[in-house]
Amino acid sequence: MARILTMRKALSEAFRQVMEEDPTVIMMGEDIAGGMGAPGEQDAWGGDLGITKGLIGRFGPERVLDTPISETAYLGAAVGAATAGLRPIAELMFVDFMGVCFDPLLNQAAKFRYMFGGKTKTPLVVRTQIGAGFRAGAQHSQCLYPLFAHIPGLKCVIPSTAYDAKGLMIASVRDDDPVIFFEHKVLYDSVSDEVPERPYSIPLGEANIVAEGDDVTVVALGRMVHFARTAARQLAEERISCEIIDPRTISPLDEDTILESVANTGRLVVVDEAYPRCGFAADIASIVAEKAFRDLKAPIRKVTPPHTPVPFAPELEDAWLPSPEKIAAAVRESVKA
Amino acid sequence: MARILTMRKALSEAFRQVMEEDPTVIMMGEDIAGGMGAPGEQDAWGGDLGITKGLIGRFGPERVLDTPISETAYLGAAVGAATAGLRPIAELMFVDFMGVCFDPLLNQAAKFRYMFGGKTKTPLVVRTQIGAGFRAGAQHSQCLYPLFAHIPGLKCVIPSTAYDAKGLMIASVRDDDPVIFFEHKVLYDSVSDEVPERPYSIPLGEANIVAEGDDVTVVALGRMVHFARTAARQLAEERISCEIIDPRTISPLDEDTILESVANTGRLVVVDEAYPRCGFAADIASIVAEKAFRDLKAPIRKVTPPHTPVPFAPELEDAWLPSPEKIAAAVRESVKA
Amino acid sequence: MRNGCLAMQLSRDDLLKAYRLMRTIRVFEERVHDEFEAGRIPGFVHLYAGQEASAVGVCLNLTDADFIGGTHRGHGHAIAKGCEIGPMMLELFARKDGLCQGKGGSMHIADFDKGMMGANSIVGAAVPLAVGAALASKTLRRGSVAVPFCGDGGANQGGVLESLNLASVWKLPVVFAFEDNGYAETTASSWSIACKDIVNRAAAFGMPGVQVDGFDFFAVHEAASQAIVRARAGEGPTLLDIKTGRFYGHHEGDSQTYRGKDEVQRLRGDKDCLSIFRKKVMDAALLEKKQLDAIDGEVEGLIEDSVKAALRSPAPPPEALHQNVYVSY
Amino acid sequence: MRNGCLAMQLSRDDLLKAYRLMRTIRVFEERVHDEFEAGRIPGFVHLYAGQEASAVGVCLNLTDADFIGGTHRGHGHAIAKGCEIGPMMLELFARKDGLCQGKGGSMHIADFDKGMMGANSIVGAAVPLAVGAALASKTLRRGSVAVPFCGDGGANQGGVLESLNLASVWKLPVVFAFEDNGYAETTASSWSIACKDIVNRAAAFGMPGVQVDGFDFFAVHEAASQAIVRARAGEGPTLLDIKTGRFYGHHEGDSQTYRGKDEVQRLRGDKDCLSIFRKKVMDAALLEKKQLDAIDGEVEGLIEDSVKAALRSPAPPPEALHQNVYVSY
Ligand SMILES: Cc1ncc(C[n+]2csc(CCOP(=O)(O)OP(=O)(O)O)c2C)c(N)n1
Ligand SMILES: Cc1ncc(C[n+]2csc(CCOP(=O)(O)OP(=O)(O)O)c2C)c(N)n1
Ligand SMILES: [Mg+2]
Ligand SMILES: [Mg+2]
Repeated sequence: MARILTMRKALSEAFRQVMEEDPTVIMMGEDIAGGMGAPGEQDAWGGDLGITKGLIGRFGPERVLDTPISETAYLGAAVGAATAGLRPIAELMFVDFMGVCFDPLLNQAAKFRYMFGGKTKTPLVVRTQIGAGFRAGAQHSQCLYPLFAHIPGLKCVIPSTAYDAKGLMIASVRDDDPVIFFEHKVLYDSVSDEVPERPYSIPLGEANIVAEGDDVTVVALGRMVHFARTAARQLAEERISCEIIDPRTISPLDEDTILESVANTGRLVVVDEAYPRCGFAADIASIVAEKAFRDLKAPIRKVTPPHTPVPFAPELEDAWLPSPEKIAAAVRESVKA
Repeated sequence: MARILTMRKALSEAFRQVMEEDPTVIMMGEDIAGGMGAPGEQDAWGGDLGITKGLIGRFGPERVLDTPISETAYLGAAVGAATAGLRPIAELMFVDFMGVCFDPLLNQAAKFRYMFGGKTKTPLVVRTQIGAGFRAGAQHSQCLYPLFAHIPGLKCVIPSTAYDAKGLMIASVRDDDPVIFFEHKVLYDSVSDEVPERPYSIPLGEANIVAEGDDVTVVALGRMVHFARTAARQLAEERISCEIIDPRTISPLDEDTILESVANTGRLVVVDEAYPRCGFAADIASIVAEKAFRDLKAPIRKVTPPHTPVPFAPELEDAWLPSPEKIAAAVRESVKA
Repeated sequence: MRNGCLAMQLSRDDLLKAYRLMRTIRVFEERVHDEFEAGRIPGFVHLYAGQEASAVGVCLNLTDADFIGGTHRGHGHAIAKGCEIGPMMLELFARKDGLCQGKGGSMHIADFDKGMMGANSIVGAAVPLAVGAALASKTLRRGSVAVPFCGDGGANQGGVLESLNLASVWKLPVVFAFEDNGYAETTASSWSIACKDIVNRAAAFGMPGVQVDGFDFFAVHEAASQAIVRARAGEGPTLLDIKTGRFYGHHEGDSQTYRGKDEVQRLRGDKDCLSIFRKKVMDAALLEKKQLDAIDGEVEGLIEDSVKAALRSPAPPPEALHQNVYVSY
Repeated sequence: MRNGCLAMQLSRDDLLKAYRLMRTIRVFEERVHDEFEAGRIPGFVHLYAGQEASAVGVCLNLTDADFIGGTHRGHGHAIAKGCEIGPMMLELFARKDGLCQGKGGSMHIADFDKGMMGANSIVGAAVPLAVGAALASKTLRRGSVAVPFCGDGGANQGGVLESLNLASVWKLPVVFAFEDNGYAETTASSWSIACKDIVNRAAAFGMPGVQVDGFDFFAVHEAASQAIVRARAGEGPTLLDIKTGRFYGHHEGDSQTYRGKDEVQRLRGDKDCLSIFRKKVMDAALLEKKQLDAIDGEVEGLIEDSVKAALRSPAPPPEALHQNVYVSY
């Protein structure tokens, strides 16, 4: 019988399983348990959205470490610990906080292996919340993964389903490179699908063909995959068939799957929630414009937010986001062109 | 008679002139004068490459402020001061150090105007050294401007000539938005051209057509403009005519000039020294693939470093960088395709 | 810990003003709590109730020309610094005429005309910003000061610690107001601050430090007053360690199981800065009960009106999406 | 300031080892200075000469299982921690067989097998890394310690200050070795450190602080030894404030006009850790002049050979450009 889990549950299960299978896996982050030094309940929160709840009870405070609000120190420590025999999973509560702690990733973890001539590995996972939709304003709603994907040496993972979240998390923890794992805050509870109980891993660098189709290739990540599926259902009624590709990891990137699809459809729409300039949509578009130019029958379309911060007001935030309607419109234009 | 200055001299002159014309302009950074609290000479360095030498003598220590090694504190202070009546020019010695101090730019300066509903302006210039070529290794050789261009609210300037450096710096200081001004370390002394003595400004968002041509549009920034010119001279002998466009500012971006050129040439080669993924070359390529697709006669070509950190060894660093030869090869491929 | 010697140089008008501001914060927060529960306020909301004596005790020493930097728990700071209630409530409700046109929200309320540099949802981020405002004041010889507020959690943030040093090195007119309310989210400050108290960090950055009872308006006011006088005189920064407590959870929705049994109840009973203030001023016969009660009534009305206005007001228009990201273009 | 009580528990072998390491660093740095001037070493180079007693005084207490984090001025730390001279010199010359295959250079020398986590050209960045190594040691019950080195300039970096607090909160086996050589580039530490001395920051982060004469190997060794014993015993971190001075400029090419007249000359005369060491051990009749002289000769030969090898060695092959950016692909 199908075992349907939310992305939240799938991730919690992945954490438990990787910590069970490997005693060198530890976790750290602000309030990932909660209640340190406080008079009341310990493990009071399990992370600000409860994703890591229960882990400290099972694995103890030596493997599940709450931290002061000192992201540079503890992310730097996670990087150092990774070179010294541990496999830390460090939580950066929101990706927006990268501004206070980018160096351990930008200049340390990302570069060690290369700069030290292969002398060390840095098996680290940094997991962090991304995305708009919670009316959380300009400083708590960004995606920002293009900033990490720009840096050679960092791997970037963005799951769109519960199944992928679990398998990619397990793969990330087992990987010997630093991996940044981006969890869309809206998806934790809004997405659920079939998730096997056993630990399994999904290779980093393998795209998922979410839906097969012949007319247009639609590349989308994270929450946008779901918007693309909604758009595709509408378009199917108009007899436009979309092939939806979810790269799942943007670094490494499965170019081949995208290029093969475009070879078949001749049309590309890239949907992304990150800012447009020097972003993921631009990245995919440029790869196709270089490597599959002769296959293209129409201009590439990008569906992204405008190049502005994320506004607070719900009406504006919704207008800021890509939507199934905007995706459908872009696909129609592509087909007509 | 032509007044030929190096980029170094042109920038120094710009600093002097903006500080003379506006008493609210101040400067800050590590050792931008030098010798604070030391027994010997004051203004001992004038910045680690001597670019700001002499300013403290002229404008005094209240307007030319050395700082401790506390980039978050002083860049944050520069942002705060900009909202409180000053026009700070803050130096981040190398752009690579953004890892320790991104927040004041990412989440503060960039977002204030929008997030506060237009309530404040943030007239700030952050100037910083970029680029490879000095055998300075992985942590002192990056470009990283795509990370800033990705963030709505930041303007990004990358001059390639002494003339542009002066005019763009003056425009940046007079601008009411936060501007990140990227100075290529190799260009300070290797580039010199005609620079008027009077203060003049070059509008942010206007590309420069460095060379007119009909066969291929070559878009390049900073040091790469010079490589592109070298390539173009070689190609001219092969009767291939390149139109070289230097956007000068990548945010705002002068799309029109690029699109018009591609409309004429039908071919695009983008040259960039930043990492390729989610980078500037991808950005330009994607814009053209979306907006000038029907004009294109050949696949877009990108000439960038490989997606690796910058290696130390001179032989490897040189191989890592784009070169006139690689540019010429890409142009030839484009013309043949 | 410094306790407040009653009254000092405060006039009756000042006392009334202080009480009105504290009461306004309290009623504002309680109402926001209800409106949030009712689903009418979107986003993340962190309430300041319980800490009123801190913001008001500090800000009563300031003018519009002085600056403060706020935190994610910023309503109290904004109100104490003089931001108008109507536009603030509109902002929380995400309305077009909100203080930030509905584009900021609870965590991003700012009013530069009042010297309020913004609530800030990046912990510690406002601290260097305020240091910059103090720099502007010094450079332009304005004689104004800047007060960054920062929580006990924020006191462990690198940029905050750097800022303490920088303000000392540059000898700026800054008063660092640390509000130790016992917790950063669920984490006790006694655990996260490796030294005994935040005040013990002052010496590490070459400035005097003063610890005060943050439930006592007079204690805060006096300590802040001295620090601000010192700053205005060009003698450099001071660190205040204000011991306080919050009446609500970290954010709205927090179950607060990490707190001690009866902890909040005891706070509300024994440590209510409004009751303490009332008792002090009435015992000393500085103000009368009916004056205080009258203020309570007026404040209730003010808040009620602000919510009514918010419920009637339009959302921002679609074109606002593209406005004000750059000064031009 | 703590002065070293001579000898303590050190054996003659230890003393010889200490002297050999210090002399090796000195000769290495002087030779690198010459080779750089001759244009044979590319990139940015920061010399450690003058500070040898610091790195060696600390590292003589450590084994390969212990970790250190270095700075941009990292040759001394690397040599003291046991990195081989040959591959180090090859690395500075950007050769294929360099310690980092020629891809790191002076500012990025690392050897994890020796517990050297890397020189680091981001000021302060190695400090949290070393805290992480200490965490690994604690979690895996290895009984090893970690020592981040950091300059006086780095002592004002936010991530460093955060790390002090974090190591205390987590009670990790860390010894923070601050090397106050008087300057960060051209900036005097007396100006940039707003408190009197770095040691005054220890209390702010709940740990003991000890100031030592960094020109005296014995002073450093003793203070480090006690701190390391404490760390190994699980009693938490210690801060060392090591007062020292550099014989060369900030980097090669620095004109050093910010330094006092004769400052370097006086340092070289009165504060040469090698002379001080020689005098102490000879006065106490622990070692003889000829033993020390013999080491000097051997070290000269070692360095000479390493340069010769570097001059003969090949550059990295072109394919190295693409290798080792990720573990696979
Ligand atoms: C840089 C950063 N790290 C973490 C957070 C998440 N966060 C928001 S508030 C908070 C606790 C802050 O505690 P404190 O400074 O004591 O302020 P209080 O909430 O008690 O007023 C945390 C961890 C954040 N917003 N920014
Ligand atoms: C984050 C960062 N900021 C600035 C620099 C530039 N820089 C390199 S070394 C240095 C001075 C460091 O001084 P100190 O920590 O005292 O070490 P010392 O050079 O005296 O050994 C500076 C400012 C840097 N490399 N990294
Ligand atoms: Mg708190
Ligand atoms: Mg120093």
